[in-house]
Amino acid sequence: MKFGVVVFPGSNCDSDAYHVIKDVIGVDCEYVWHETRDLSDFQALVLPGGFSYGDYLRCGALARFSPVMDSVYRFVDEGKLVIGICNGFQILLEAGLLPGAMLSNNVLEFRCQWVNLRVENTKTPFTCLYEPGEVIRVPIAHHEGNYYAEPEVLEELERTGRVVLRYVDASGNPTAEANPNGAAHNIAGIINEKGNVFGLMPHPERCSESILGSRDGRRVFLSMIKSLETGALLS
Amino acid sequence: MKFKGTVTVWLKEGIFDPQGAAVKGSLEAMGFKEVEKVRIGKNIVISLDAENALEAKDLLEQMARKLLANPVTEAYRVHVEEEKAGAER
Amino acid sequence: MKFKGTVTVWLKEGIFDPQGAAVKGSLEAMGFKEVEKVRIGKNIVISLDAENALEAKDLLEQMARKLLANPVTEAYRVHVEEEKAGAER
Amino acid sequence: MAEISQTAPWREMGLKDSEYELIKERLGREPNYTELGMFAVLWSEHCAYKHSKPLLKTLPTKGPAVLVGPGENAGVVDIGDNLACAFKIESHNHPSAVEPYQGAATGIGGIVRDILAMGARPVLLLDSLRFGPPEDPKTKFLFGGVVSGIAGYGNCLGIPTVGGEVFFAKPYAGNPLVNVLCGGIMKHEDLHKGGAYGVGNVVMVVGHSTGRDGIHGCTFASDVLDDDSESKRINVQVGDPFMEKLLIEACLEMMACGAVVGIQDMGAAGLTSSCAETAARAGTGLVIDIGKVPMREEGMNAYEVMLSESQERMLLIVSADKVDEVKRIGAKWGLHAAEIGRVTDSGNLEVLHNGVLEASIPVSLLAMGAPEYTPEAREPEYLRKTREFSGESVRAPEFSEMKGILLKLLASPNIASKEPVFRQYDYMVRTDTVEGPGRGAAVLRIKGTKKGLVFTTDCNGRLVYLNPKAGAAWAVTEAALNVAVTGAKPLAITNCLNFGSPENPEVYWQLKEAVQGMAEACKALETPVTGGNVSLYNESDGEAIYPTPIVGMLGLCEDIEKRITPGFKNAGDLVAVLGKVWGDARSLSGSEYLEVAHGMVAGDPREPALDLARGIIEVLTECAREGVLSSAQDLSEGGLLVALAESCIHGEEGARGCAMSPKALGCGGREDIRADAMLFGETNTAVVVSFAASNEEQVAHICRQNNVPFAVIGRVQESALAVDTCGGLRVLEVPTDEIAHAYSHGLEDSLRG
Ligand SMILES: Nc1ncnc2c1ncn2[C@@H]1O[C@H](COP(=O)(O)OP(=O)(O)O)[C@@H](O)[C@H]1O
Ligand SMILES: [Mg+2]
Repeated sequence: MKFGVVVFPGSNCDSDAYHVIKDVIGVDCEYVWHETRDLSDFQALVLPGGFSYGDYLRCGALARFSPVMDSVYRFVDEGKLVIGICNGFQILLEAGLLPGAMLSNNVLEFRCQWVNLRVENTKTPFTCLYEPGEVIRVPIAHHEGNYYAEPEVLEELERTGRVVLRYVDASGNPTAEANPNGAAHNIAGIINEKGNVFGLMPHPERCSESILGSRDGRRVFLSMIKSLETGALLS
Repeated sequence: MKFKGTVTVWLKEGIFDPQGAAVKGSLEAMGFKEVEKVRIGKNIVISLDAENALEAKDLLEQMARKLLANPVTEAYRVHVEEEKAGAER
Repeated sequence: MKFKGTVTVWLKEGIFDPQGAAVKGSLEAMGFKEVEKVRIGKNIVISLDAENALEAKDLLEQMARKLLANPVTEAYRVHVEEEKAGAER
Repeated sequence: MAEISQTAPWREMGLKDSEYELIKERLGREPNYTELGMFAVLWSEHCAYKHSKPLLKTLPTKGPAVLVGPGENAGVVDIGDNLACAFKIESHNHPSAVEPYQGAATGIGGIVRDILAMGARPVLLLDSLRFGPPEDPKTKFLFGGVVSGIAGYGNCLGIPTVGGEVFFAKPYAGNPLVNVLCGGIMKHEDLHKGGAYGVGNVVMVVGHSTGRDGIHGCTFASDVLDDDSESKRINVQVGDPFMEKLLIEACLEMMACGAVVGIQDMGAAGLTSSCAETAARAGTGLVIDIGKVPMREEGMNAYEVMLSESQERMLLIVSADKVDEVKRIGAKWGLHAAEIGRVTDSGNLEVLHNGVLEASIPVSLLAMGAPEYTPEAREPEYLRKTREFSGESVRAPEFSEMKGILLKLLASPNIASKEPVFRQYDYMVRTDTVEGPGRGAAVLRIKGTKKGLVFTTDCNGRLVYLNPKAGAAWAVTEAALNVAVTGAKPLAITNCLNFGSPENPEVYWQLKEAVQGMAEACKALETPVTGGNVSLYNESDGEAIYPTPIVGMLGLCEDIEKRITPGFKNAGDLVAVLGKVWGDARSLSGSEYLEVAHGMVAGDPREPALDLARGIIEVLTECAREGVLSSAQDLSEGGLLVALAESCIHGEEGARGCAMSPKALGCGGREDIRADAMLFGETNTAVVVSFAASNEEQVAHICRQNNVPFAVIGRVQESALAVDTCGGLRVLEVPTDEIAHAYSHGLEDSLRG
């Protein structure tokens, strides 16, 4: 099993994701330069956080036209796993691999802080090792994480269980105060219809070792490994 | 021929524009009570070569659709004029 | 009377626009070889109340000078029109 | 040529007549316009340290761990395991005063390139900021712009901003200070230097294209701010953090492949300084053709190209056989990597423009020939008044007022939580930040080792104003204690000397005294100075800023799992003071309490007891090794009670309170003791620690061995801070929630106010 971490010009959480997968968890992992077109070696891809192309124009908008993205579409069609973290999520939205778009945080500031998240759906290849409704602590760090989608789209996401993570308070309630950026329905992470593309604003790779204050993020990667190993949850 | 295209991009009506709201707040605090609404958009000025204005406009439309505006949240308008030599911008 | 003012703000000539440069690079990579230059500015649309167009324009000039444009790096232009009832923006 | 001496353009460029004469004499002819411009920038205060060099020579710069001291782009310190840390602080005050966002952003860009130039990967940033009073509208504008500029640039680079300072005081109103520190890590063998070695090697420019931005930026930085500064605004450089990120990756790759003989960032004075300095270090010469420099504007002449301060560019000296490799890496990252010249043995910097000679100057004259000045120094007049302060100058508050004073201090923007600032910084990227901003010094793990890097910046300009020598020494000891309370050993410092005009004898006196104080403290604590920066002419409307010699300190934590943190851990733990709390009127000198509660800036701060500071550092490192402490926090602004309050605020659930009495500090029988001075007086040779009662004997023993006074003053409790008098009377009891509220809202409230 091999993970690939895509490196766009301006990616800056690439080495963090690589470190967790390779050094902390111990699964084979390689960087994938954004001009690469052959992804056949990999079973799972990480689109990491950062500022691809400086996040100029709109976050993720320019990265979407990187050569690797053609292959990413095919990779997704083949049912392999793709996780987009922060900027990676923004790229997935711009690329149309997930629905919706990101607006500026309603606080109009970059926000780096810990948040509480409720795991809404554990029947995904990215969250199968969490308990349903479990509240986890994960950091965010972004300026544009205010998720927006048209009402019909939101309704469908909710109805089909595709809202995977939601910002909540310490006791698990999705309150306005617990929403750090104004995201619709307190959405922090969503999955595509097929269930193999996951985008989230929080950074699980920043909380996968106890020395960093929480290991709550590690199970995202472990879930991916488990579902790749067992083939469960993969259509 | 050289053309100067301007693609104006703005948030669709109905989508809250926090930046616009903040600017409105600041303007009010500065004493501009007359302000009713503020919306902030982008103004992308592109100098380009084309056979004629029609072709220029068509190219700009394509750029706007594919890249410059996000169809989920943004609307755009394209304007083209011939580049005046030595124009200020 | 209601007016719709548009303040267009752009980086002064001679000041490097990294955003514009990056967008130009992407447009070229996408095959738009005709593009010579891209500059990205802001487009601030303000609905406001004023006695007449002259007063509206004057107010907008003040807002631009005091808040909307950074005189160090940016230049601006103000445009006013009467608000059409039910206009799209 | 004759017209040069008639129109005297050097004056506008910032050169004195005598300097022009010196240039003419040493050159043996009149310089042409381009050459004159090159002299003007390199002989500016910013580049040549004309007024500070003789003083800087008195700072200690050597130590067993110092691999590279001052003179290169940044200092480098050995941290064991074949690793080294490069670090340096730099100011961007003048640009930030004029355009706060871009000024601060390009400040980050510049210091990051300095670290990169040593061959290190930049891994952390700190920002040390000074503004006018928070309620001043101009402060809001500057503060907002500076903080978002640092965030905008640093976050994009993926380098965490892990700490810093923010201090507000009137003298900074027209002239804010923006000092930024960058640290980087490398293997010993990856160390690079900025020398143009090897005749025949190739000179290359890597990174951004060159435009007309920032021409004469460094002469601007050596000028006093006035209304005219507005018109200098077109000098403003715009940062492109995306380009900088690519530049970092590309340069690291170029260095890794063994192509790079010398490397230097192009900061102030751009091509001129980078060429002159690399050649001067190597004792060689360079010939470059500026027609080969990638340009972003048309029709630029030699003068403009040589003086441009366009950002995100590096000068590389490349072995002739590796040029193609460097070009290939540049292309991979989408960067210009242009061959512009060669290393020669002429000793001259020769500038051609498409083959025509435009300038030819001996590099030693350019880089090292500027005159040095030793201006007149005179003790400032104001000190006569400020030193008159005594116990009689301020009324001692009633016990009933203490709670109000404590809450007011905690909410004071200089003490209150800086979270509204650092939550805008990505301080977690790279996943090494073990202790981030908000809890004292930053602690970063070093992957693959057990070790941690510890960083802090410190300086209280108010204290330096009242006693420059004591205040500067104080900045060093405060930084050292900040590092030591984590259990780490202070290793070395970098510094940025922010002062007014050295041509004012009173300011020069401040500078001289401060450097002396810094030198003495660094010697005593064995923390050599590995580099730094001098920013003079920080004045507005004829008023100088508080003299502000900022200290950036590096410490090393041998075992990161054994680090100590500031919050209380267990109810019932004993709380003790290690060191000396004076409790007398003099300890109120320059204190936050005196300004916040009495509206006074007065007194004569004591020089820190350096032996005692050394002892405390020993005690803390030994306690960390033995694992006997639960928490440690140093005393700084706000004194003992604020330090205790902070340990409560950061305390673990169930251990967020403390009951204390100053009795053990020896209040009985002393005439000079006052309650306000005991609780709020400032000293920097004391820390408060907590530990399990069973460890008391061991902690006391370690203190005795190091001649450090040790006094148990109370116990950790659940959720309130309480103070009893020596006589046992409870005079204060505040729920920690109330304390935390004042502390966390203070900054935003005062900026709103
Ligand atoms: N501008 C800033 N940027 C990042 N962190 C900051 C900034 N200002 C203060 N901090 C953080 O807030 C905490 C308190 O700062 P300060 O009061 O200066 O601490 P200390 O008294 O320990 O020197 C420290 O952890 C510091 O790093
Ligand atoms: Mg401090």
